Amino acid sequence: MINRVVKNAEEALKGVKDNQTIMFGGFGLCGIPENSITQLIKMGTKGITAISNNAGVDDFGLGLLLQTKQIKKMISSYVGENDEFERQMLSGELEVELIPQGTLATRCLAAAYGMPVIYTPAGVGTEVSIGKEVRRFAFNGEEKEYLMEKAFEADFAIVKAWKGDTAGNLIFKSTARNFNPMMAMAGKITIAEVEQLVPAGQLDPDHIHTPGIYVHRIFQGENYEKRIEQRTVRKRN
Amino acid sequence: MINRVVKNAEEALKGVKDNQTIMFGGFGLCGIPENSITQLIKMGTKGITAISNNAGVDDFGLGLLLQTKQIKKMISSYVGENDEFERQMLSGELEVELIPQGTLATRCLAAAYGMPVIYTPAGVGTEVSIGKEVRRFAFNGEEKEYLMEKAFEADFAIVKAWKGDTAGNLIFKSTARNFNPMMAMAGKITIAEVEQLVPAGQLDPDHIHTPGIYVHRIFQGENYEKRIEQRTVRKRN
Amino acid sequence: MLDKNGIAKRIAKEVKNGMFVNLGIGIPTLVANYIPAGMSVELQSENGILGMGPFPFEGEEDADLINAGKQTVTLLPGSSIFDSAMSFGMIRAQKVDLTILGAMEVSENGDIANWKIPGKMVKGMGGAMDLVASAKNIIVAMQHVNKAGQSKLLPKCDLPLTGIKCVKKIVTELAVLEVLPQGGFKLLERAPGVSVEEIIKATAGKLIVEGEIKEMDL
Amino acid sequence: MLDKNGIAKRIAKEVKNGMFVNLGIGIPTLVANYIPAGMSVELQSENGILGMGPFPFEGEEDADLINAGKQTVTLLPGSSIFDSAMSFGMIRAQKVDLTILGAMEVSENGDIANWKIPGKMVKGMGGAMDLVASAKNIIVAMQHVNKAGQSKLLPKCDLPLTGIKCVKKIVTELAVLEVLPQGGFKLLERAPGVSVEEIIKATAGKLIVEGEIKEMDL
Repeated sequence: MINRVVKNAEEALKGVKDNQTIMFGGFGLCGIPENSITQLIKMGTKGITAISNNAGVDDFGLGLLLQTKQIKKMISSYVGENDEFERQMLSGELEVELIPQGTLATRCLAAAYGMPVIYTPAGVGTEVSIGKEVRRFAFNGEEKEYLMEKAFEADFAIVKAWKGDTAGNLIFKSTARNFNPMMAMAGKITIAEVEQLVPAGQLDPDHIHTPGIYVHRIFQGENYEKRIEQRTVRKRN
Repeated sequence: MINRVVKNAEEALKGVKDNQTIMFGGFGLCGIPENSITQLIKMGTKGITAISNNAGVDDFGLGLLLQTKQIKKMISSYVGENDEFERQMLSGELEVELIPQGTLATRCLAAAYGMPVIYTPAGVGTEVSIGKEVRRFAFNGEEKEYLMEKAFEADFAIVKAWKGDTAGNLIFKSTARNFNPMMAMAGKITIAEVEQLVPAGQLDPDHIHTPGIYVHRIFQGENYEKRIEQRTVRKRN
Repeated sequence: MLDKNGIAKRIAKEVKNGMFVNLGIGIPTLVANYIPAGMSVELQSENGILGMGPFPFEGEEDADLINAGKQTVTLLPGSSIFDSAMSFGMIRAQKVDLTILGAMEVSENGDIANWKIPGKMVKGMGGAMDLVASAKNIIVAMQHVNKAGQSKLLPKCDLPLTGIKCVKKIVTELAVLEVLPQGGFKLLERAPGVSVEEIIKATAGKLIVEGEIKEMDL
Repeated sequence: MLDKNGIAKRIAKEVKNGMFVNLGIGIPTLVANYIPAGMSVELQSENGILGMGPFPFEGEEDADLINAGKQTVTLLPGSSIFDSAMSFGMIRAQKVDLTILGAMEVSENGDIANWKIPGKMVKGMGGAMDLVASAKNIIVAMQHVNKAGQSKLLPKCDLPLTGIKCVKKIVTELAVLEVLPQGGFKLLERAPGVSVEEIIKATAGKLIVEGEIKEMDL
């Protein structure tokens, strides 16, 4: 077993420098690496290019790194729910690249699986296709156009899992999985924070979502808030 | 919940016709759909193009379908351990297309994920590259050549899982997983046989390897032999 | 004329037994309320759920279990969870039978615009571009005219496109229309109390009216 | 001169703490026996294992748990199981640090041939082409000469290739050699009791001998 454990967020984020590209796992506020975001604020790392499906809300998630103006560029599919984001974007302080959600996921997968490019039909005939190779392929009896999209290259991937073991193996809970597994596999250096860190051997090898080979540093996170963005309920009758 | 259960192998394999392409899950004799292979022999389906990493052994696995001469073509990465295979191949009765194991896996993944082609470096500069598009890409600071490989198109995928539920969700056990999940996702019609079929709701949604949306027919298999190809052991001391 | 729930109720009739369905935000979400109880249908949420259930009972919300609209939800028996790569993989591979989503504009050749208004804050396309580019069956739920009274069924979309030649059917407060493969909105049904003339007036794109147009059966 | 176990023992010295290693069939498999007990190394088996352990005790074989050579194996604490797409994904993405495999021929520019002999039954390349095309560090374990007494270290491979310009190091019964980026086999070490002259005689490709060549320290 190769031990991947580091003490805490501080140790985990050592070596993160200004002007690097960082992937952040999570969908909305679900499954985001809360401890690492807090640590990045402490470190004051500037000029971050953040690959993340969303940009958090004003006072939580990546929104916190927007408030401190540590993010130079966001590569996301959907960035609503954030006034400070809107202000920085409209003023030109923040660069924003909007890409389809499936393209975002698949560009992570491409990096994870060593595929330099992938083809997707998402965005054909729209402004997303500008400057990209368009190519016709026949597949399952249908011929149509696809865009060539490149694998992401990220200096770091920071993900949040439910359980992890000392070998770096990760298990995600429910929809907190989302982008986390692909980003974990796609980072040049991958940092995982987990709610429960257990000794190697305690996780069923068949249940592991992300093998430890992809996870360079793992630590037990603390004080998870796990804020709910839209609390929707029904009444008991 | 959409119920995917069929009574048995006979019902599951209805509609399989001569001269179709069928994916068979398994690696060696590990995780192969034993019941379905037996049923194909009963049905006498001819002219099968089989996509399978291996070809079984003389008297087990796909080797049984070779003995009955039901297979017209094998698309595999490794086909040793089978005398009848060798005889048919050398006599020209059997067509064989050998492709790299990772290419086989990734062409399944491509079909599963709606990607008409993928690029892999496997086979560049070898006879595998003949007739294929070769293209240079830079990825992670290294520029090299890749081959374009097409997504498989298979009329049926037949896989074997450990547990499955009535909604068609599948869980594989240990290395019997191998090609089964990707093939399950890649078939136009996917048939899964399982050692244990349980009611929907009994499998943890986080543990499911293959969601039921990919599995059109599922049945409880019987009399699994699960033969070991190379029994290697060590002595207790 | 239909209200939002009426549109959802009419669209629910397009949902058939055994379908896997992806519902967009807004009116499409309401469609789930009108799927007959006995029908076997599974909802896909593109953040990684198959077999999505209703909102949780008060006090049972789980921050780790949300839908693509970031709302707390539940899982039904037989559900499964997967990552975003698999989610959009199954969308691209057309495993999802029916996609229902909202739109700002639809053109008579089936183009759709629903993500960006130039000059306004752009929030992003989320999964919409993936869905419309791949889904084999796309139904749009929307108002027939915008707040300024202009038709949203156009010869050509003015707004930046989300996808091209993809919309198969449109249900509005006034009508059900099919987008013909050769182009044009074919009027299929009128909403209760709405005349063909009103629909003609509210439709800027090529409208095809053939024979008697029945009123919707809701 | 080394026997098979000697070659494996020498190669084991190339395995460093913290490495993920893929071992091919034959001599490479034996390398696992010589990795020092205290060293943190994980073995990858391309059918879908990380953290592969030794053969099971008699009676504990599990038909569902085999390695890429189809042998029954065990799992060590911290191991994980994955499908073949992920397995070759991690190989292509160069997450596996070291690949050790056998060969029929290696050329002085690092080409390798190890899967096909024209005229003989061809069993297939298995995962070898994927491994050699992607791995960042490839060590070949093989005999220096074939059964006919001909050198297997050639100016150019005669047999159909498995991969090009990929082999970094070769360990044979006679020597350890590095394949230089500009081409050529650089002699690094002699096997015990083997002279440089014997190695020169057994090497058909360009051999670079610089300075004193030390005997292996096993």
